[in-house]
Amino acid sequence: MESANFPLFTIILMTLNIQKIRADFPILNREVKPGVQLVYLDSTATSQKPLAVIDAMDSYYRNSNANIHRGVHTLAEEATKLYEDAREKIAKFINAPSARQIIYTRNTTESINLIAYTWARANLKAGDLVILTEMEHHSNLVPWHILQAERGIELEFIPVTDNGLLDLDVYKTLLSRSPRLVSFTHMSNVLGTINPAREMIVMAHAVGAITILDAAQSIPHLKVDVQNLGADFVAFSAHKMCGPTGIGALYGRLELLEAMPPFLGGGDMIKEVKLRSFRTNSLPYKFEAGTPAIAEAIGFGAAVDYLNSIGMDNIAEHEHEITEYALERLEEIPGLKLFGPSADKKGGVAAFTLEGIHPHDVAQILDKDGIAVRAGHHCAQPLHEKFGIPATSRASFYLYSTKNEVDMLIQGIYKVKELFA
Amino acid sequence: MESANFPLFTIILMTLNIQKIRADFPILNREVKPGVQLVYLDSTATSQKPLAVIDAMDSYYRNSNANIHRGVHTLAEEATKLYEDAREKIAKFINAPSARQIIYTRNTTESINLIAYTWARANLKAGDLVILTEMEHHSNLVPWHILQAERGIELEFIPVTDNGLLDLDVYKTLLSRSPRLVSFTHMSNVLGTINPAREMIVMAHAVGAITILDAAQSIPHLKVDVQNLGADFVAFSAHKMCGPTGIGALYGRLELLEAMPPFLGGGDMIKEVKLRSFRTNSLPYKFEAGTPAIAEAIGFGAAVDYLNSIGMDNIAEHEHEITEYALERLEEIPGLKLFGPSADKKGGVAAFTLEGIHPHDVAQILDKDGIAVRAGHHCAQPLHEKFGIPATSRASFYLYSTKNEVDMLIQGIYKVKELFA
Amino acid sequence: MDDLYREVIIEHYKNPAYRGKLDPHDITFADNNPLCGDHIQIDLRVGDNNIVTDARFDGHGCAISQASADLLIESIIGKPLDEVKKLNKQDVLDLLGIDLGPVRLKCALLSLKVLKAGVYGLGEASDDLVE
Amino acid sequence: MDDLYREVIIEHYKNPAYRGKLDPHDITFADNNPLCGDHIQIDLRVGDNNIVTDARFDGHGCAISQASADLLIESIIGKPLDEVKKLNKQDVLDLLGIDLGPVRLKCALLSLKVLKAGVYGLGEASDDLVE
Ligand SMILES: Cc1ncc(COP(=O)(O)O)c(C=O)c1O
Ligand SMILES: Cc1ncc(COP(=O)(O)O)c(C=O)c1O
Repeated sequence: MESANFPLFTIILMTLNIQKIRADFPILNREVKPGVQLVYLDSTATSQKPLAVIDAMDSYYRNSNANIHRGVHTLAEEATKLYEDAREKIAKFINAPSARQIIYTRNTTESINLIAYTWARANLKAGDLVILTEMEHHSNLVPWHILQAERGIELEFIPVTDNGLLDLDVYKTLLSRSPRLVSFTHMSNVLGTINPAREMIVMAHAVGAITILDAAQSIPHLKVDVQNLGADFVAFSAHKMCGPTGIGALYGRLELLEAMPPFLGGGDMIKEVKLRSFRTNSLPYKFEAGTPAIAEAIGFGAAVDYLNSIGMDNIAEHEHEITEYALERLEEIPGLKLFGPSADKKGGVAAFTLEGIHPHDVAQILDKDGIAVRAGHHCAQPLHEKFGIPATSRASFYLYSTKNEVDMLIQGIYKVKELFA
Repeated sequence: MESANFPLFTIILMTLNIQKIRADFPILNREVKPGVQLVYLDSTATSQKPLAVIDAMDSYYRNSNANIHRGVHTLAEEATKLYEDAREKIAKFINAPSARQIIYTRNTTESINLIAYTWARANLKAGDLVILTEMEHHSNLVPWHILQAERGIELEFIPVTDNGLLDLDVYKTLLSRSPRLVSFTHMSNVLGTINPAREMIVMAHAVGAITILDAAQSIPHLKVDVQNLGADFVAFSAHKMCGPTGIGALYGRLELLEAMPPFLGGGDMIKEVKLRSFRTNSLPYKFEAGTPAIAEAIGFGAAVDYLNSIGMDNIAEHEHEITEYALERLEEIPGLKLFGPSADKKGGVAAFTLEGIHPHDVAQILDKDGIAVRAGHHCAQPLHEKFGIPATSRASFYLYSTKNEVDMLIQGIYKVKELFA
Repeated sequence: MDDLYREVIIEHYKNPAYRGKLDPHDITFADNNPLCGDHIQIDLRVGDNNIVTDARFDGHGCAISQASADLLIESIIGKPLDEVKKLNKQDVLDLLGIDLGPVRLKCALLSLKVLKAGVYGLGEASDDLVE
Repeated sequence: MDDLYREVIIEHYKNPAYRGKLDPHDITFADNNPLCGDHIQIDLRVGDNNIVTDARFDGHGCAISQASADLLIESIIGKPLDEVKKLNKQDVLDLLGIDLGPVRLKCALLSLKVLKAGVYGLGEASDDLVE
């Protein structure tokens, strides 16, 4: 059952670590109802949070809470330092050349919208082509729908093949039409597909297009090096990578960020305000208006520290092992249809349908055994439409997931089938 | 020294409560450096957080953390309920007719920008008049500067009189020019001035203008009833009212919110997404794109519970008493100039300059005794320019502030004067 | 095994009595649950005295949404429209005989929302209809 | 009482030796600290071999910003521009003889930022100049 790629030694080491890792996440001890332990298989929607992250925010509120940047008193200086140190950590984590290129946002969605409201509105005009893909999350579709309605930009989509990969031949053809922007997900939150981001970005740059990488699902699970990938913009959320809700980030190339008009207007994003005019502040503050999510930024930094302490390569390896096992077991179930490519081309996501049983019912019945999976269109309605289904059930894995949990999932699915038999 | 308005009985009761209240805020026990207790006089920048708020978020992450709305498993249902219950609490707190009229944002700044990007861009054209005031925070200036540059709207400003009040005669004259929008602060974060919001809104409505109330400073400190005030939009931040960073709210009249185009595009704000189009979700979700600040919303709700448990009228009374005392003592200091109206017309803010000593130096030297005041333009540069000064020092008070802390401030200011003598 | 999936619900889901379309019809309305893609269309025939003489639902979705549609249709045939207009959340929950969390509640109430939007002749179905 | 407010700083603040303007000048530059409104203008005269022959600062702000400007001007008179270009954060902190938190650091470094933007002939002063 074990993957041939991992020598026994590694497996043992990893297994030991996972028990230690699980102890870091208080919620994993929770009983969903008396006697029923939580089996959390919904990390793609949002990850659980280790104590280190919870405590960092707790400690901030108990010891250092103050508004930042403008204050000279001790608390304000502490808060400012904590807030900016977190930015440095995040920059390092994705190998950004400088922390000034990390803009704090609420989430991936706001990061992408920020680009749509600034760079895109400053640079795209009617008829300009934007390339997306059929596997995008709504957050990388709707901002462009809005801009299309407002500006008359053109949208084209890289198709998804039956086995859940992007059709790069069509991509090539689309590139010949001189797109201005190519925006795509690094990893699909439904299919799990890990797209060849570097290759796709190189191809886009070759025709002069700007690129946005939706890294909401990749940065939590893989080592992502923005300089190596070459992306112009990268969007991600803390809550999917052991961090708190309410904060995300946008990475951008310096020249682009510097040339962009501001987004939200208000305190902190200004250098000077007169009654009738203002001058924007330097990066990254230019894009951070008003009192930011201070505690959340600090929690974000703590999440990055935590992930680093485990090691992104170890996390990816562990998830790969779990995913391979899960796909193998799921495939054995009669009437179960899996979506997305094989384990070697995807992250820790298993979306499936069960013949004759609605995904909602699957999720609800699994919940009775404490098994948390998600059911629905996972904010990727066009992708589901493509496959001719309204919804899927989705189990997803993270550093704290175990094979035992996969076994419980499998057992639970058999129970569902029985109930509807 | 006590205010004649408060019978002795009340004062004793309140004094007792304050000690109990202070025990609710762990940070107030902090020593800024060994042996030097924190004297936090910077609540106008951000308030401290009671244990109830810190614990609500802590407990969310330890027990119920999940993404909301789309999940059917137990954690997702719990998280959704907690998130929506908080919205109900906030709606009740400001007497909004319905929780659907409370949009979660990051802060007051985003709330105002949301209106600027949606209602204003859908309704204002070149030459349309927007009335602001000279005492606005940058967050109620810069969004309109941006729109002015983009659209050619016209901006006019209600002047501030020497004693820190709005000149309502000029307001009347400006109203005769048929403004489309009047946007103003309920309470100045520098002068402390509480503007006659209800009267000003009635006057604006009489000429058909829409009104935005920047309630960032009023809702934390006074009982605000949005229906009684009649405002079309009301913007505020949790972090200034005992709640967490990273979350604020926008209240709007239902007809307006329903007619407005969406702001950020992505998950949750949609009813349906096709490859090339989308339909918006119903209120309030239409304006909440992507994974929201879930823990923060829950903390926001806990903050409202906490404030209710003390009673907004009690809080306002207490602050009034402290402010009256503080102004009296500050006025005695030679070379100290206070800004803003007398205590009966203002909230708990005392902004001042000391002759020959820069506000930064004042704040820094006070900090050595643990006294946290803010120095700068407090994001109200035009107001400072109006008074011909680059900056002020600002002490501000909240439910946990004491007269003893005022005494320490006064003592500290005398020390500053000595150092520069 | 599970009160949420009482036999009656599974039964109405697997063998609905009122699935289908009516042609001609006097009233028709359809809507989705945006959260999960459940879809319900309801066709009504209305006779003398505004009595619902026949009704059908069509669509797809989870057992809860489809069973509640079948039970709802069953309950309104022969009823005056005025009574149909008064149906609320609790009526549907009583038909189902279960309690539901907020997310699944939307599944259960989709058919009522569609029904009432149709009966009231609204352009769009609103959650207010099923409070 | 307080190392941040060493006597030398208070002294340079109250009685600056180099406050004023130079007319004519070879280089002039001005900027604000957006966080607090501190303002510094620096005028330079540059002679043979690119030596700073005279310099003045003007502006307003806190003791830290004004004292550091006075100390900085004092330190550059007679120096070649090439050396001025190499001045950094630590040089200013050494002049002041104190350690500073991030916010007050901006006050202390404003004059250096203005100086370097002027010497480099830049359109705008950037924080990178004083790293
Ligand atoms: C009157 C006023 N308006 C708006 C704001 C902006 O609030 P925030 O920074 O939370 O967006 C503030 C707070 O600084 C304020 O005092
Ligand atoms: C691929 C992808 N993109 C974008 C998002 C949106 O992230 P958020 O909801 O944090 O804005 C998600 C998460 O749901 C995602 O999986």
